Amino acid sequence: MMTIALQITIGMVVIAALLNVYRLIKGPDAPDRVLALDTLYINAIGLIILLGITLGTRLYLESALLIAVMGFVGTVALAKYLKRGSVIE
Amino acid sequence: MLDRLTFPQPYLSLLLFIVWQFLSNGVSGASIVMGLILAWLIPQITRGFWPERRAFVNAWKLPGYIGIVLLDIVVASVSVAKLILGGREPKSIFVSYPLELEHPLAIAILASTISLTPGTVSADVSDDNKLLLIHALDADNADEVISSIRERYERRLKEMFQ
Amino acid sequence: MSLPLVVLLPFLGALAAPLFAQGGRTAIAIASSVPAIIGLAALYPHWATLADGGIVETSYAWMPSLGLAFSFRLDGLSLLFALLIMIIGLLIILYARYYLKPYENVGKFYALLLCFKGSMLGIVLSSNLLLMLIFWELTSLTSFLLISFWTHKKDARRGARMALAVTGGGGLALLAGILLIGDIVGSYELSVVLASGELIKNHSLYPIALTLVLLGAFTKSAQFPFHFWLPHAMQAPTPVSAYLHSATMVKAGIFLMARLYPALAGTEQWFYMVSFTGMATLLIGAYVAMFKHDLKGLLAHSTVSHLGLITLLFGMGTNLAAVAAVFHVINHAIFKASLFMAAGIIDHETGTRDMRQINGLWRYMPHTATLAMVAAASMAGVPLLNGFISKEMFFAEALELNLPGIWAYLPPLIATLAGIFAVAYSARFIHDVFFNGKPKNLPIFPPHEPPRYMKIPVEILVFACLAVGMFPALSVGPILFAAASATLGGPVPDYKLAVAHGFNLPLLMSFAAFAGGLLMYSQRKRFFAFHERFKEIDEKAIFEAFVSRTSELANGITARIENGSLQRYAMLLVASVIAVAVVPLTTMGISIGSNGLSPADWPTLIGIAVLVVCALATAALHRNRFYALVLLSVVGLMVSLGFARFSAPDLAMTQLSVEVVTIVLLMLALYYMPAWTPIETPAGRRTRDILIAGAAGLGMTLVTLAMLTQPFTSISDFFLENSKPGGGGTNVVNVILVDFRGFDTLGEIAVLGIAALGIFAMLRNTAMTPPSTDSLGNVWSRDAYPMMLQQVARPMLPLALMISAYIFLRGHNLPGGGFIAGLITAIALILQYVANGMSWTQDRISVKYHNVIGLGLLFAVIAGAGSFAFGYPFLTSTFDYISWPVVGKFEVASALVFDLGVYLAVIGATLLALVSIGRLSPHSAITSRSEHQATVNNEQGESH
Amino acid sequence: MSTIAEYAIVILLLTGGFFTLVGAIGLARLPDFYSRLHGPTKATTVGIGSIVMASVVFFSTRGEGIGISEVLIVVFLFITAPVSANIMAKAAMHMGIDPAKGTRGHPWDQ
Amino acid sequence: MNHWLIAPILIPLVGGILQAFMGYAPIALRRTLGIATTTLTLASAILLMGLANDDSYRLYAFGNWQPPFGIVMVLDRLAALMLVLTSVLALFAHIYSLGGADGNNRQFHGLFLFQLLGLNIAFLTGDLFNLFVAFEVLLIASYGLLMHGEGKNRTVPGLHYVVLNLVGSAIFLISVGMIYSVTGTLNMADLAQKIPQVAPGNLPIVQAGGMMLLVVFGLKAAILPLCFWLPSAYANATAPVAALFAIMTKVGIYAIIRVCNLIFGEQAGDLSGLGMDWLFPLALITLVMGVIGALGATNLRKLFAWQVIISVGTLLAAISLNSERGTSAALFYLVNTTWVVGGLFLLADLISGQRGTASDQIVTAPRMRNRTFLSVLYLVGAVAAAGLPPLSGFFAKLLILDSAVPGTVRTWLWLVMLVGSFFTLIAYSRAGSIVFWRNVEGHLEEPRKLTGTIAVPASALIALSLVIVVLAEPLSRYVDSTAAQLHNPAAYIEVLKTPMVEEK
Amino acid sequence: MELAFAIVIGALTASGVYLLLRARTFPVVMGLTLLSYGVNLFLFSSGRLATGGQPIIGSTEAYSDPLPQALVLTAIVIGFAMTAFVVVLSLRSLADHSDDHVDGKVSDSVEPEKTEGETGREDAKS
Ligand code: NA
Ligand code: NA
Repeated sequence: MMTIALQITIGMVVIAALLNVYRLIKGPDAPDRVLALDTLYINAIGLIILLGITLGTRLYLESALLIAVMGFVGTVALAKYLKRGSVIE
Repeated sequence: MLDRLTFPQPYLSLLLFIVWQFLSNGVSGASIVMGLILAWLIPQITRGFWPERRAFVNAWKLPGYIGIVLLDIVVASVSVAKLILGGREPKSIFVSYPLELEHPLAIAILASTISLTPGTVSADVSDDNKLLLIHALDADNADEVISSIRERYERRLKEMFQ
Repeated sequence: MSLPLVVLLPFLGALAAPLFAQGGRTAIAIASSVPAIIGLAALYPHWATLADGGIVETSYAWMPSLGLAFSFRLDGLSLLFALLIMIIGLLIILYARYYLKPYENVGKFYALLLCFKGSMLGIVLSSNLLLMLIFWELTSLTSFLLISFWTHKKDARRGARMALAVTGGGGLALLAGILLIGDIVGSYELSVVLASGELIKNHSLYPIALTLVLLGAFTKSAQFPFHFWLPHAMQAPTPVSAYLHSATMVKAGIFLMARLYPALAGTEQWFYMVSFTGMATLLIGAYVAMFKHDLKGLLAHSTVSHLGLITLLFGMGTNLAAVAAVFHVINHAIFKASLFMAAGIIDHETGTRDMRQINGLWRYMPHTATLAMVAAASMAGVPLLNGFISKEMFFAEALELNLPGIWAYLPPLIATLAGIFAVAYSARFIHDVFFNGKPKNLPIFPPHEPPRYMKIPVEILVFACLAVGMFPALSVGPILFAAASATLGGPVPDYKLAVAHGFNLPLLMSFAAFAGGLLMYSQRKRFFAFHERFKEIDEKAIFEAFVSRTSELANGITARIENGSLQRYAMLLVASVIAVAVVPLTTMGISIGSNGLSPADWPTLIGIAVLVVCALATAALHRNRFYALVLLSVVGLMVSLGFARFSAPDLAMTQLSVEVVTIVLLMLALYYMPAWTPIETPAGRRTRDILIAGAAGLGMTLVTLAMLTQPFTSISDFFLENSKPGGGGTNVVNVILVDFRGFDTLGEIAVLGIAALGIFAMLRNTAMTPPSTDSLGNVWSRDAYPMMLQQVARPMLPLALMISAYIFLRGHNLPGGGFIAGLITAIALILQYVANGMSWTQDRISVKYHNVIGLGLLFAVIAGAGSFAFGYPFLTSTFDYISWPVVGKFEVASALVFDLGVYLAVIGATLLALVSIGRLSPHSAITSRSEHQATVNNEQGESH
Repeated sequence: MSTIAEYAIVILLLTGGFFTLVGAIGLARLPDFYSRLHGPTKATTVGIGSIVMASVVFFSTRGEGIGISEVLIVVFLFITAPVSANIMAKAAMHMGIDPAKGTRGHPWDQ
Repeated sequence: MNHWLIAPILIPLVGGILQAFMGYAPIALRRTLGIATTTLTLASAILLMGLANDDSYRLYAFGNWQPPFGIVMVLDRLAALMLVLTSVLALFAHIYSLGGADGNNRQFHGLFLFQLLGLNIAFLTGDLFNLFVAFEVLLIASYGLLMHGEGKNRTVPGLHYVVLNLVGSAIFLISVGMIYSVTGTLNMADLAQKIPQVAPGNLPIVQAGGMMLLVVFGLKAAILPLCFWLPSAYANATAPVAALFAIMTKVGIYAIIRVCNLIFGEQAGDLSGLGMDWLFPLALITLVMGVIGALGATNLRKLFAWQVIISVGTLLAAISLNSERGTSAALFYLVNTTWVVGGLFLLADLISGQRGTASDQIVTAPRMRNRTFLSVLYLVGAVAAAGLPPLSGFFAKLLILDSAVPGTVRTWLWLVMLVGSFFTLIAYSRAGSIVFWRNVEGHLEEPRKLTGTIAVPASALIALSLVIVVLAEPLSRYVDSTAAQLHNPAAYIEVLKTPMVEEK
Repeated sequence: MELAFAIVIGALTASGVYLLLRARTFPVVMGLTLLSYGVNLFLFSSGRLATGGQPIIGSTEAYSDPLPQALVLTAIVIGFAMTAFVVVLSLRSLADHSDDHVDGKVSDSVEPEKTEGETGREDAKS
């Protein structure tokens, strides 16, 4: 049962990621793309955790944690560029 | 010189110590020792970034606050999900929320809370920290948004920070 | 011992010459004479051996592997040439003493002259062909420098370069020829080569070898069609013309033919190539000499003609002709050197060499005139003078030449015709200069006799003309015999050295030449008028045009090929890779290895589809830079997910951190750059690029597919087995990085550190003006540091430090490690810069990133060098498990220190790089005060 | 692993997946940027929260001791998500991106 | 294990690290430490050459891990030769930089030493991937050095150089991947052992990988059609950097020699002599291109930069003969050309300092100061570079010509080399006579002072061609033995059996 | 799975190479980044693909090949350093030539054309 639930969940997250990619490509504006990317990072966190459960190992959790940290900084940098131009000044 | 040996930010140190226990997947002799070392060392290293005095006054109210927020998140998520899946056009609104909080950290926490709870996003804080711009996904009017936030979150935060 | 001494002494003299130049012209002339005098004395004891046909040889090893030895050989031939070189050299030194002006660079002149002399002696005394070639090319070089002695004269420079090009180029041909001979014979030693004549001549490579050697000889000896450089070399000071271009260097080619006569001569090919070249040269030189108004021009073309004569004699291939050739070498050297010196005196005293201005000098300088006339008569072949005897021998040999049919008349005819010209130009030299009315517009008037000692060399040479002419057997008999026998390398034919051989056909030819020559001179106006109908060819101009055209052409080609276009260079690189890979890969085809394909799960396939789409979209939509950057981020994210999916947690983390830092970096750059990339590549080129890119992509796909499906064993089992027991860690990747292959990691962090230092250095003093608006034309937001971000960024720092401590400490056993930890710390600090600005953050960071980099590298090195203390190699790690109360058992590993180095280097490098870019922003003009002060102090320190 | 734990995991997983998907659908189909901003910052946090809790339960009930470090991921997301939303909203307002027709109130001038 | 083996690595590494710390230290201190480091590196290189002279292979296993598992340094004659060659060049270039070229960049000495570090690792390493790392170290340092100095003219050539080399690094990695995917190892000796045993089905992958590796080395060596980044980059670098760069192309050459003799050497079965049939014609075309470039050069630096290409063509032509004699001749030529061209780049700088705005352009200009001294240096350098007697270039060229066996290859080799020499001669004589002799009246702006700091290193490097002539025999003996050692890879493979340090 | 993976590498290489051949520094840098992604994945896959075979001792039954992973890690770091350098070099080139053309030339500034199929504000205003 858990395996099926896991498969379904992975499927839902993957479809969510696809929808995000759709938004990313469609835009229409730069902030939409950043938003889509940011969401994609979060989906990736989910996928990594699900992978860990599937494999029965905790070894990938730190990757997920790292995506959270890095995704945030990436989003901030992209968004700050859009409004301020210079990211570090 | 002696202050070099203390915990300059006790709350921070406590937080770090707890975080370390989480990272270590539970409490053990080694994790306590290491957690203490890091909880002391890291604030020492970063003390330049924390020139201000400690901000919290009533920290014990924090868990309760978090509990409420979590609950709201769960409840409101469902309604947002309905909205999204339902196909009804949402009635969006921008609300300028007059802040009563003054401490920047408190404002940040409030703004975060608003963003985390479904249906609202805090889009901006005015330069003078007096107004909060909120985008509500589906709300009837501004006053409704303002009063619910004021009542549910800002009041509690004021208690913590004053 | 004496032979190398003879050769080397002039070079030593050349080194000393500039010192003696301080003492004036006399001092340096005397000093410069010493090498030749010692040389003559050194050769004297060997005479007895040589007169009997003996040989003196000395050899020292130099490069045996190459067959090159420092070996010398003295026989009759080399002795004859050595004597000419040294004796005429001495006369030239004396002559030049008076010829050169006191203000001229006499030190340089004598040094070069001595170098040349040494090189020339080297050619004639070498017993090793390669050694000879070295000296051969040295004479080209030194003659180049001597011709251009008056560097301010354009014609001198051009003449010199032309001479160098022709003779140097010929030297290269000679080099090839010698190498071929060496290849045939198996040695470059003269004794072996000369003894292997038959072997050489019967070898299939003989024609090529001969051609190449003759090319060397002909260019050096100014044979047609390479003769043109010699007249232009007359821009040299006259002592140089007299020495190099009449007596010695141009004879080097002749010497070579004489030297290799036993090895190469006597075949049909030799006959045709050498004799016809000689004939052509003889005639053309003589003809042109007639029409030269320049004294030295006349002499130069006469020299060309006489060199042709000698060549023709060698070409005939008979032993007697060879003897005549050797004899004429001597005679020509004597009379031509004296004529050049006389011409130099006239030039010296009148200020011009134009025979149309110089007339009637008999009245002003009878002594010189007498000398010049005797020498000129010898050149014309007047009896009782040396020129006559060898010319008679030449006529006789011309008659002997057995060409088939009517061609048999050609050689005597040409010989006589050349004789006519020779008489005519000699007559012109005598009559036009010393008689023929009064001088016209001489720059120096009236001319005087030159200084007494300037005439002595001429007198000596003219005396020699007479001596040889009247007493040939007595004067040159022995040396001629010795030289002839050495040339032939065997028995010398019977020949008679006599003033006259009675009335015979050769004498008749001489008379015809005299009559014809005088007649021609008397009718010179008509001939001049005839000649002037032809446009004179200026070889110098042609050569210059050739060089400059070549240069321009080369420049044009270069500019077309090396056009400074990165797009082209990159295309070539990619195309090269495709080209070299295509052959092996097409033989392979699309092959799926024996392992076959493993099943795919659809979430992974969707992820892969996203990756592929975003990668292609990045390329397709790259013109909108921000958009492309976002797409690139997706690609990076998917790649790191891919690493996680395929069992590489460390890679997933590393890729992710690096990708984000890269994106931040690109954002920083994009600020200053246009937001859009214009379309400027033509559609055709874009199609080409797409094809190339597609081919590269297809190739990589095929290779990957083939690779992934092949069974495989690797050395990695060792790592898996030894990671824990040997390296003390369960994360094998980390143990490889810090232990098994720790040296790679050391290099890697060095790269990172160097990159950052380089970036820092590169951006110093760089000023950039960022755009004031974004791509939509909006003025940038004033809000540099959003409050929310500030509030959250600060607690992120200790939190991130905590996480990086965690990632760092577990790295040895679980995914993580110094690198990832370093990037987390760096990212947390970058966030501070983003949220709070440059100066705010910089004020709170008391360390310099340079030092952090240095410290990181130092930690790594120290961790590595620690093992020296225990006698182990660099980077040998050690670890132990320690049990403490409360804490329990934990591991202490030296690799952790190494990893700490990695951690620090990563932080330092990443931040130094990003901060260096951030500093470009005008908003951050004020950096922290301490930094600023340090810069100021240091710049003050440096300016002292 | 106990059945209760397994049920808990299944429920948590499906909840997480569901909300993640809902967030993405919101991002895909809500009419303007400001509305789309709600999707990820809300549903996703719940989605990931649930998935993480599933992971916690899963690893803590395997008899290898508890595994709670992934809770930090959620904490981290909760701290950062509002800031991301805030700064993206600021960027959008700076770029003058208009809200959908029918939105009351108006964005601030940046 | 003899720790001296890694002295040429550790010395510049530690020196470079110290320089990183000393970015803000007084320049005198930085200079002193910098030169001391280079001198020590040279000393250690000479020491190693002494060791290598006994024809044995010496192994240094980092971390005490038995090869092929750990990274090893292997000292043989070739490695020692390259180390000495590099250190000598580096020392003179480094001294020259004290004449002021090291100013305006606090990191100059650090970058210089790191460049040495990368070079020395590349020459010593016995591991394919570590060679990649070494390349990256030396490249990143060279990028920094290339951009060093004032003015804007070096940015674009620098960018081209960097981008192309980044692509080159990517190709290197692909090659490593391909080779590893079949052989499962990275150690060169182990590769030499495993390549002959590769299954036929896998051969194309290794073959394509090997060929791509050669493309990378060809890019570093600047072989046609991958050489066009070089002239502008070298011509625009500051003098000591350009001089040091004389060794950079030789790293590519070194790698080709090493890999082709060891991994794809005589024992390599189907892959023996990989790429050699491509190499020869390309080498000759490179030579021709170099000569054309030299003929068309409008300034001395460009002329010397094209001379680098000529050298590359010549060297690779000799190497592609794939014979012991060819290799030996190539090595002899390598020594000569590296030093002389390095010296010529320094000389170009000296000359341009005396000619005001005319700089090193091949144009008429006011008569320069110190003309005699500089023209003699030019003469010597040109003669040595163009391969005229009596200087070392001639011997080198002679060895190469002599090493070819009769046949079509030899005919082409001789033809191209000799005709090339002829046009090179024209190029040098034209440039020299214009620069030194074609003067106009008039005054020159303040000429640069010709101090010993800059004059001595330039003269010394050029004068080394004379030293080579005198020491031709020992040098040729050394390179002969080196070539013999290279063509006997079986002995190299034995290093795999070197015992590690026992546990105490 | 192998085919899909191979296609990924092919797509990354093709996109990277195409961008590498562009005339502006920024796309070239992006191309290099894409190329290095492809190369890293390729080098990684030289140890073959495995699921759940992370080379952490004790974590699984069959470990995937750790060596390529370590090599790729080194390659990623080096690639990062190089990318940083080339980005800064592009900036320097832009500063020196006031143009971001890879050959430093000041080009006749071409107005960006509108890409088909892309609509919206960015295009409307640019
Ligand atoms: Na006259
Ligand atoms: Na977020």
